Amino acid sequence: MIFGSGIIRGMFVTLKNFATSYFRKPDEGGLFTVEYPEKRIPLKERFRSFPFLVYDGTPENLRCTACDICARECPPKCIYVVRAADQDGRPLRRPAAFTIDYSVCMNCGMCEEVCPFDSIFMDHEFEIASQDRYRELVYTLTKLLKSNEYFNNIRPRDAQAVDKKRREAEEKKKLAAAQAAKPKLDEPPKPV
Amino acid sequence: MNISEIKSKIESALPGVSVKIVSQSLLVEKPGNLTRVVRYLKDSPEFRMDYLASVTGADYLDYLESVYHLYSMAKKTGPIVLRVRVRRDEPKIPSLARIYRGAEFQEREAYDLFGILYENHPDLRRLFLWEGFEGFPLRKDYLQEDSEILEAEDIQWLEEHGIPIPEDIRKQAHELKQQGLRALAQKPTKESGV
Amino acid sequence: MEYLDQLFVFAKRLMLDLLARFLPDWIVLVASMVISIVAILIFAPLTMMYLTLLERKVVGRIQNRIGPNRVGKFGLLQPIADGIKMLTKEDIVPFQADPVLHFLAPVIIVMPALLIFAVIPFGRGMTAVDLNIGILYFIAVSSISTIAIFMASWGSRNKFSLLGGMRTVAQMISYEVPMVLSVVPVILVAETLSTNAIIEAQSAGWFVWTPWGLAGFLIFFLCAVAECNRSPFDIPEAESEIVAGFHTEYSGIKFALFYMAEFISVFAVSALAVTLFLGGWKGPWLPSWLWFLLKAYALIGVMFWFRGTLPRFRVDQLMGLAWKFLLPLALINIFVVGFWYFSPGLWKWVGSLGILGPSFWIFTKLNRSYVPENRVYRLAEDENNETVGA
Amino acid sequence: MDEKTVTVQDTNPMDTETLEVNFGPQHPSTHGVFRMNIVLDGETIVSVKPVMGYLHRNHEQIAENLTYAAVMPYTDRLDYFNSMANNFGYALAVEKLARIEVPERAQYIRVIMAELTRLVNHVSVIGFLLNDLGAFFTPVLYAFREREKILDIFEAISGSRMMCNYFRFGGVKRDVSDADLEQIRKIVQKFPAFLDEFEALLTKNEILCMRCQNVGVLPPDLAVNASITGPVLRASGVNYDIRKVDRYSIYERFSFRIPLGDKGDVYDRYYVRILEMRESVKILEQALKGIRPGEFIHPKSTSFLKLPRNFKPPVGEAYGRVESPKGELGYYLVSDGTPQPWRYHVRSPSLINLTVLEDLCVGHKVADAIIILGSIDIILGELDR
Repeated sequence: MIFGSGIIRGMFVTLKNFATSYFRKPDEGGLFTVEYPEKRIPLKERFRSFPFLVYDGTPENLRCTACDICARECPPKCIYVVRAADQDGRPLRRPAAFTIDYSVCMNCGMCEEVCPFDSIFMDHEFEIASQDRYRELVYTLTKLLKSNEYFNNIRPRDAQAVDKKRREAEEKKKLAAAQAAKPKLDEPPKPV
Repeated sequence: MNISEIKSKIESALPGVSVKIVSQSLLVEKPGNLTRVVRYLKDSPEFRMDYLASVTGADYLDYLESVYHLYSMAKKTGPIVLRVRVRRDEPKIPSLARIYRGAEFQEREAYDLFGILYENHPDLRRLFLWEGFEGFPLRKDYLQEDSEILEAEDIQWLEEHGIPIPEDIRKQAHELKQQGLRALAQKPTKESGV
Repeated sequence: MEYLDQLFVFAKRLMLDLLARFLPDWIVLVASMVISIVAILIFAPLTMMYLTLLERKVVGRIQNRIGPNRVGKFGLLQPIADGIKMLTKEDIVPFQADPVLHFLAPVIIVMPALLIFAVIPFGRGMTAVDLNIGILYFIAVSSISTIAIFMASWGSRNKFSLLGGMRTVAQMISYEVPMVLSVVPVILVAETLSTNAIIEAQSAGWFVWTPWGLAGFLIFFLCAVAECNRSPFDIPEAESEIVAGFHTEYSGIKFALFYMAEFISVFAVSALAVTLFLGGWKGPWLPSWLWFLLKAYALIGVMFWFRGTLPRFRVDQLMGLAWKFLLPLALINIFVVGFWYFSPGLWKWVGSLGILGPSFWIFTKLNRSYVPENRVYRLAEDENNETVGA
Repeated sequence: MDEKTVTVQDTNPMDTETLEVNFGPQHPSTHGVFRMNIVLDGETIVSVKPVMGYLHRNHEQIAENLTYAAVMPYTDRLDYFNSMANNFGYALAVEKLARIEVPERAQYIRVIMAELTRLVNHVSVIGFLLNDLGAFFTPVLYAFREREKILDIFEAISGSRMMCNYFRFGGVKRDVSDADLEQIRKIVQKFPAFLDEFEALLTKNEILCMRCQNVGVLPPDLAVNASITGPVLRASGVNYDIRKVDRYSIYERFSFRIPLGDKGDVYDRYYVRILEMRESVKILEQALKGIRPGEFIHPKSTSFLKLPRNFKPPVGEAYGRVESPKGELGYYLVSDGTPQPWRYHVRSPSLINLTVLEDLCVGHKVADAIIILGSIDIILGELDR
């Protein structure tokens, strides 16, 4: 083996890559740069960035019941939930405030996993950079709420599964309610 | 080889050493005997435990513990788990760094975070935290500083650099300093160990 | 054709003719110098600016990237943007640094790089100063940059800089020796030290097509790469080891000057290699200056190609390569050229190759640490072991 | 001056001093915020003292204040180059602690993910090593070209490119679709060709050989004694791979071999990694052939997913270890029967492999210290924790 042959062989590898970068496809030795702001790689459906809250129809009709489970299970503790109350101070099944500090959030998706009401999901929006860490990155309820249609749009498979589950649960509930309501009228009360 | 056989082998080979079985591991009753046990396990042809996989501490409120996981690379067996318990106020355990080089950083780490003093360690300094750090953060009674309350020194520093501090925060820090405390918040302690 | 070839020469003559109508002779003489100097002062930084872009583009393509393409079409305005950035950046002088040395070093380092341009024959009749000791001048001037680099490293008061400076001095002085010796065969054959005359001597054929020319060219080119601190000989500014070597503590325009000096000397040494071995501006069909630039840029392209491919030498290996490998080869090459000069016909070829080939082989054998060892790797399975060589 | 006044002492050897240089915490090739306190005699190293802790987050204390499930995303942040391997080790330890079974498909998915991670790690480590050697980013970018493809797969499967958070106790978070498996098959098929190209660029390169061979030789007995694991250990010729020794998960079903080095120098560490990638490709091929439809998580474990606070492993302790690309990654867990671990310890290979740094570096040049560090392959997230 002549001294220097390894170097020359290596130089041909780079020369080949130099040449192929002009005409090959990205996965065959061509350019693999995606010029980001103009071109984008399509996001994968399961891609998760930051959590958001889903509402059905109108923003008042939100699914969250302020059960606080996501806030408790959040590993970096970036979710703050305050339960709403009526005039008498009795707690309502909706949040008065729901705040997520996106600057603390670590995109793990635990909140989505533990939510029992299919309310919180991971978004696809990742371009949230801003100048002010406190004012811009602390997301309040109004900024977090997004419609179910949006959810269906970004993650169709997951959203449809959730919708189906919710519909079934709804129907079951109706059926149960109907059955529970029926006997009172028709059947005579059982002897005690 | 199950754990009780290992125990009886150690005890018969090393007179005066007593070990106890604690949840599939061997508790060396006297910390001073640790090096003898380890040397035996390393050198005896039956065990050939030449690889010290892990050294770590643990705090069980009543005592501190040092746990060793020994494997044999030569015979591909293991692990034998050794543990040593010491009093919290006098946590002295003989170092294994002279027997296994691999213990060097791990013992420094355990010293750093638990305050276990490994005797005869070649270079027992803090590993991750800086020299002069107060306390041992992985002990269960370690009091965490509350990041929301500024210390008096911090305030002084900030003001020297021209950063205005609200009056109430300055007062709060000052009061804490008067009481001889740093800015501290009580961390909830757990009730029981293993 | 003739007109295109002599475009710049005619332009200068036209200007001088105009001046001569109104002004005395000595002013015309001065004006002649000024025109050449201005041309060089415009050409050199412009070359440097676009060489940076070219390098980033070439290395980018080698790495399957696009390279800079945001400022202007194909990134053509990138060097200007970089220049503005460099000019507007804060100039930082380290605490307790030697301010005089720290300030002077970048100024001094640009000067030899620019001075070299005086003897480069850009085309037929396009040498700024046709010195009869052109080559000697080149070697003398280019070695000045060592001093500037050492000033920078010493003046910075930084340990990384100091290490870089020590490496530079060692490297530059070592590589000067085989570089000069590799030029000697050319001088012997051409019987002159003037750059123009050397090109004229290559009318029959470029020196690189002879055995001694090829060997000399390779030695000269490797040494030239080392003189410019380019990869794989870039140990004075080895980023992964000593951060940025001698210019660790430089920012803004001073840093830009170091950068400029590096790229200008890249062009200068390539131009000299072209002059000495590749027939200078000689070539068919195209204008002479275009030929010259094409050849020079091809060599610069090879330097970028090196940069995109090769890891760096270690400091002792680098020195070893100069003293134990290139230097003896260059000495033997001088002997070979004598043999070539005095032997007839085919004997030239057989004899030269017969000396150069075995001596190359012997020197690789003597430098055993440079030859890769063969390794045998076991692939252990539970039952049987298999071996593979690498 | 009169000649007689010149004294004999002037011809004595030069009075030189050693130079103490801090490499890091901000340095291009310390792979993060790691500091080497190097004492130099000229260019030769006299002593090296590693200083660490700049990225210390007290991971163990964070974990001891969280539920078992909530630690999983934090393990991603240990060795952020191979989060899947970290997940694997932690899941294994908890499963050992709580005696959870893992269904077959989940085991296959885990092995596939772990081996893909190994490819990602080794290929980039070689790239970084070459960067330390002074190659101007070319090997790194070729490596990243391949790494991107695998990260795309990770993103499609787990939702994130690097912080995967994919493993769950008793399985994995989500099933892998057939399309994803097909994509993995494609990558695995093309990977050997890439390795060939990579080797053509590097393996026989004289400069690389000059720089790497016989530099930082780690003798096998020292390697074992200093608890070195992973490719660094195997490059010294010690046959110890936890995939073979513990046969955890379903590694006993695959036939693969363990490459062992010749001398234990930087070059062997480089080449052992290349050979290991080739073996990983073999495992992947077999796993992709063997994977069958089925459950991706044990039905019993699904209840913990929704209510992590109900997951209370029985009182006891467990030490789970995997062959992470860096070496033995062990998790030591002590449960007190509450939803939070009483003691959680990570045995990080990056930290322990550094024990021998000084032994390897002393007597070599500065440039060698950099490549020795690069060949040990440390990740600061795991080293400092």
